[in-house]
Amino acid sequence: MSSAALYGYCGAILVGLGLYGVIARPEILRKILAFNVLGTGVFLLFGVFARRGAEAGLRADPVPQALVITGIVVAFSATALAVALLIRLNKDTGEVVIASDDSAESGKQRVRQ
Amino acid sequence: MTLAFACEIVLAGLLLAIATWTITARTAFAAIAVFMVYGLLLSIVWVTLSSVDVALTEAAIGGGVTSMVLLGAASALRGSKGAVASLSLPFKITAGMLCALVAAALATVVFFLPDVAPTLAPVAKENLAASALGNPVAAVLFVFRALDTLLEKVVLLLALVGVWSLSSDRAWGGVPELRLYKSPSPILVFLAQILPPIGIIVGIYMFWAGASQPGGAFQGGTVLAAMWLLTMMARLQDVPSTNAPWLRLLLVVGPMAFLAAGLAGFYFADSFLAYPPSIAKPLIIVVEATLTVSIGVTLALLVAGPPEKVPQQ
Amino acid sequence: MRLVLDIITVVLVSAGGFFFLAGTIGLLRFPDTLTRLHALTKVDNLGLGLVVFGLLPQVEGRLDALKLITIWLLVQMSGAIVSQLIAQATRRSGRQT
Amino acid sequence: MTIANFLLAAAAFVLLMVAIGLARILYGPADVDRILSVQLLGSGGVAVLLLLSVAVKLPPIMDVALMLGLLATFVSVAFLRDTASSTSESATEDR
Amino acid sequence: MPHATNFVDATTADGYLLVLAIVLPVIGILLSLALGGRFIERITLALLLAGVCVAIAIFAAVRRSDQLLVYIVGDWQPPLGIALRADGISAAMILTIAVIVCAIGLYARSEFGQQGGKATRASFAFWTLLLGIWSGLNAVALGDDLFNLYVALELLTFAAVPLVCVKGYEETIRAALRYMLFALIGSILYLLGTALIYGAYGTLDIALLADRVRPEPAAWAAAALMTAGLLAKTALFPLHLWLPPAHAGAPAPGSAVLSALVVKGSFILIVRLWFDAMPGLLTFTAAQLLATLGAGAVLFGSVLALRQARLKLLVAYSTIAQIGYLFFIFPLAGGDSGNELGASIAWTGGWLQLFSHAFAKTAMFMAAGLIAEALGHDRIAEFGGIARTLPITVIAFGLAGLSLMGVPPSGGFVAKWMLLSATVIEGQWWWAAVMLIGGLLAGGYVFMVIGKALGKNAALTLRVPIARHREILVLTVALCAVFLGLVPLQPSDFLAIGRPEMQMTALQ
Repeated sequence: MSSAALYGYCGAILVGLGLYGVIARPEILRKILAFNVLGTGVFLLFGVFARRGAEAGLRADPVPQALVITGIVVAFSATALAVALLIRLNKDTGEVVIASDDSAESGKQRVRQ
Repeated sequence: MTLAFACEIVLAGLLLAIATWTITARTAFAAIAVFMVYGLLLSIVWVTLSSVDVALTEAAIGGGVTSMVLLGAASALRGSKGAVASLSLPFKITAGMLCALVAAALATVVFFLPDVAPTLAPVAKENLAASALGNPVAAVLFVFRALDTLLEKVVLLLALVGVWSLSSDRAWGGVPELRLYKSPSPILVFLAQILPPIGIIVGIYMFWAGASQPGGAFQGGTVLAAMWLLTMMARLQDVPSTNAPWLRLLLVVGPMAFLAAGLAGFYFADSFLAYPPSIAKPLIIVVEATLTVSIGVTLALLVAGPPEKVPQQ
Repeated sequence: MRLVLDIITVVLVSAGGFFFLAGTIGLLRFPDTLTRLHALTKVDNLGLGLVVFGLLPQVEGRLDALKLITIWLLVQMSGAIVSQLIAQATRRSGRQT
Repeated sequence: MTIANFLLAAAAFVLLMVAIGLARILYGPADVDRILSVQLLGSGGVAVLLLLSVAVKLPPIMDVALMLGLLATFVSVAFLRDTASSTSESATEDR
Repeated sequence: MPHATNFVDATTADGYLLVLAIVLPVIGILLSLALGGRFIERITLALLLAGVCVAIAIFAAVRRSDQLLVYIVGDWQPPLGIALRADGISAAMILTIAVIVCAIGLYARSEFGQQGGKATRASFAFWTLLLGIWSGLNAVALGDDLFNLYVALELLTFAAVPLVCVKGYEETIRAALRYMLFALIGSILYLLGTALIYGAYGTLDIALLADRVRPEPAAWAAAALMTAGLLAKTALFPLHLWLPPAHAGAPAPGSAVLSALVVKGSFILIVRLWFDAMPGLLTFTAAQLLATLGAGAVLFGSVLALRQARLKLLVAYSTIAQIGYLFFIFPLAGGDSGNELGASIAWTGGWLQLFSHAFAKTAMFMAAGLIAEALGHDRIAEFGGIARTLPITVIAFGLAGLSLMGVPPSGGFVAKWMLLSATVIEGQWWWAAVMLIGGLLAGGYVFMVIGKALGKNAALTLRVPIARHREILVLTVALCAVFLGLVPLQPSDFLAIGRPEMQMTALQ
């Protein structure tokens, strides 16, 4: 097994783990955290492809590396926005999970003035 | 089996164990602490994958400011007794099986990857000279795929607009509620005095070196953001009001310079986001310098959160 | 000359590794936060320091050597300060275990 | 054994030590204990990276070590702000 | 294969227009932040005017040249660089986006207007986010690089989510957060697929991929992951849970843009993926599976819409149903349908459904907004008498409803008729049954609202008067949906630009 393959399997498992956390952890903060783990799994796969593509005197294919850098920044922005929403929700309602049946609840929504 | 590979097996095992821990940890604080360690570890992994640029970004953003944002959430949520209904076991088992399936499918893909990996490395190398940069990753980010990078700056700013939109009407334009040390001990103040100058040098070095070796605007900007946040936490500097004109100018100066350079390309280089060869390098450096500042300010403000304190008129 | 430098490296890096080992044993064996902190500080100071000085003979550029020392100083200093902060936080919150 | 291989072995050893140490610290029980793990990886990780950098003759890896050291300090300070709740409060309360 | 024969790999004459379409709103966003939101309403409206001109120019250029419009950004050829391409559907989409966003901008002036250019939190957020959505949609419609499209998709998401809760009510925060979580999983799955494709084929350019993709594990996994992620963002049944609270909770102009355009951004990507990037992979089973989910959405969404007591929720559920129709395009226009006439009819029908629904849904949410503003609530049971007090609004709602039902004269009628014809031609009658039932159910919920509105209620008083010009604006948008019904009942050559095998001339 090559080191690229090793990290490839590692990335696959990280994606599985992260996905599980996003689906099966009820607390939103933990979902966001798991989303970050999921993201790193995806990035790691990009890294594996970059490594496999080492050629022409470059130690790794630069294109996937650049994509990962962009991806990391986007993932951070997503985390910041989700966290801000969560903090606001918690401030307003004290919730740390999304109430499971809120399509009914939103019927109670006040109509704008 | 080589020594390096043994090293990588230890690293991969450690990474998986820590990731599992992040997901399963009981309290949010424990999970975030583990996540910080995860981020630091991951940057070592990126080094072993020969992606030093990514390693720098991961250490700065993944392990650094992301953890800071999550910490803010954990402390804001601390003590809220929101009902956490644990999900039913059959649901968890189904979810687990689904995720195992996804992981298995990905592992299969990895297993069946072609022996000769497709790559753009030769093309990138070939065009590197024409890009005026020495660092191939920076060349992809700021030259070959500059449109991605430009749009990503807009994504970053829109995220900030989104975060700010969550303030109350009263506090609009006010000061963000960044959590600070109430009475910073002298030793912390000392740290906050001595570290930022070093950090600023490192940040400038990162962006400057980024043209020819690993580094760049993202990594440099993040260091600047971290140092700024540090001085604010230690109360050496006030958290700025979000309606301060200088602040808003710093936010957009980088993307504006980038966009202006891109549009100028229409006339001077026959294409949007193409740089005239004679001044390509200085132009990119100027754009990157402004971007470093803008990224730093944006990241710090994203960490600081929506305005909370009513502005004084 | 090369051989002498290499031997210096091996000795110093090995010593550094030993301190990391000692630090880890300390972390595993010590009962409470403050003593664990103490163990960690040892690692910071001696382990990393020895590794850095062990690496110096191997670095080619003078600039890289300077960078190596700078990194060590930085980690050393901020490590010491953060350790202080941890100790303060531990004492204040009284959550020593 | 070449010196490069020796340095790689040393990197693996330090990594292993850090890994074992992490296990102890991450168990807590207090949150402060967990910040020790960031510290440990801050210094141990820097050592590993420096060893790697010299072993594979790739000086830019030192920059990663620098970044790691800097950011580890930063997140430690942020974490300590949030662990000992008596020492911190929001900016809006007393300014 | 779509791109293979008609594919030009160099910047075409009017290619710069594609860059302008993406960059114009970005200028607005930067100005908005620089000025702290001051004058952003005027800036946005000015940019929208320019944007409509650019969109018309793109439409005209594509029509005139009968060719793809291509722009190679920075002159770096794919696969290393990024290309923007506009085929017939992109051009039509760009124009639809510009017109609808423009209408929404005009409509939103009364709610988010700035007296003397003064910025408030809500006005700053609304106009900036609207610009973000516009830019994201244009980038999605024109992008031809899978990762560039990922960034575009995120641009869209980051603008759309805060728009849901721009009013700051706690229910809308919850809705926005749920939307965010779905969207996050959706985009990361899409990115994962992108990674696999790069790993297997070494390019992300859709036109290049069309020739390289082979049926093998990497392509299957990538297609499955990307589709799953995009379905979550499109809110296709059963991943629709986030949509009703988000679309019903947003302020009316926000609801309109979200329902009419934003969910379609990710739908376009699904089409690009299966028809353009990996055309060989759209097997009979895959196409039937997608359409089955679509059928589920049509039935489920319509039935739930019928059961809603509030107008905005009703309209939101109807969006779920109408999105379902779009997925009939996969079995009818793609794969091995074996019938080129049927395929090209279904292709035109599917896209007409998308455009006519966009106009109809904009009109509906605008009308719902006016009614809610006038009455102070949107409980359908208490609508008695509004047909008399707000006749134009109710007529606009009814006209838009025609399109949803698929009754002439309306774009929805032409779209659904063509889809129905395709089912007959291709012998896939089972989808026809779903479409007919869906039409009947849509008739049910539209008439439920109109019926109540026509009821008598002498005591009805409006809380606030509604300006006549706003009612006329809504009517105009609804009429756009009607006018789409005037297109000839045959496959459109314009929508097939870039896909020669779908052009009528090729069939004759």
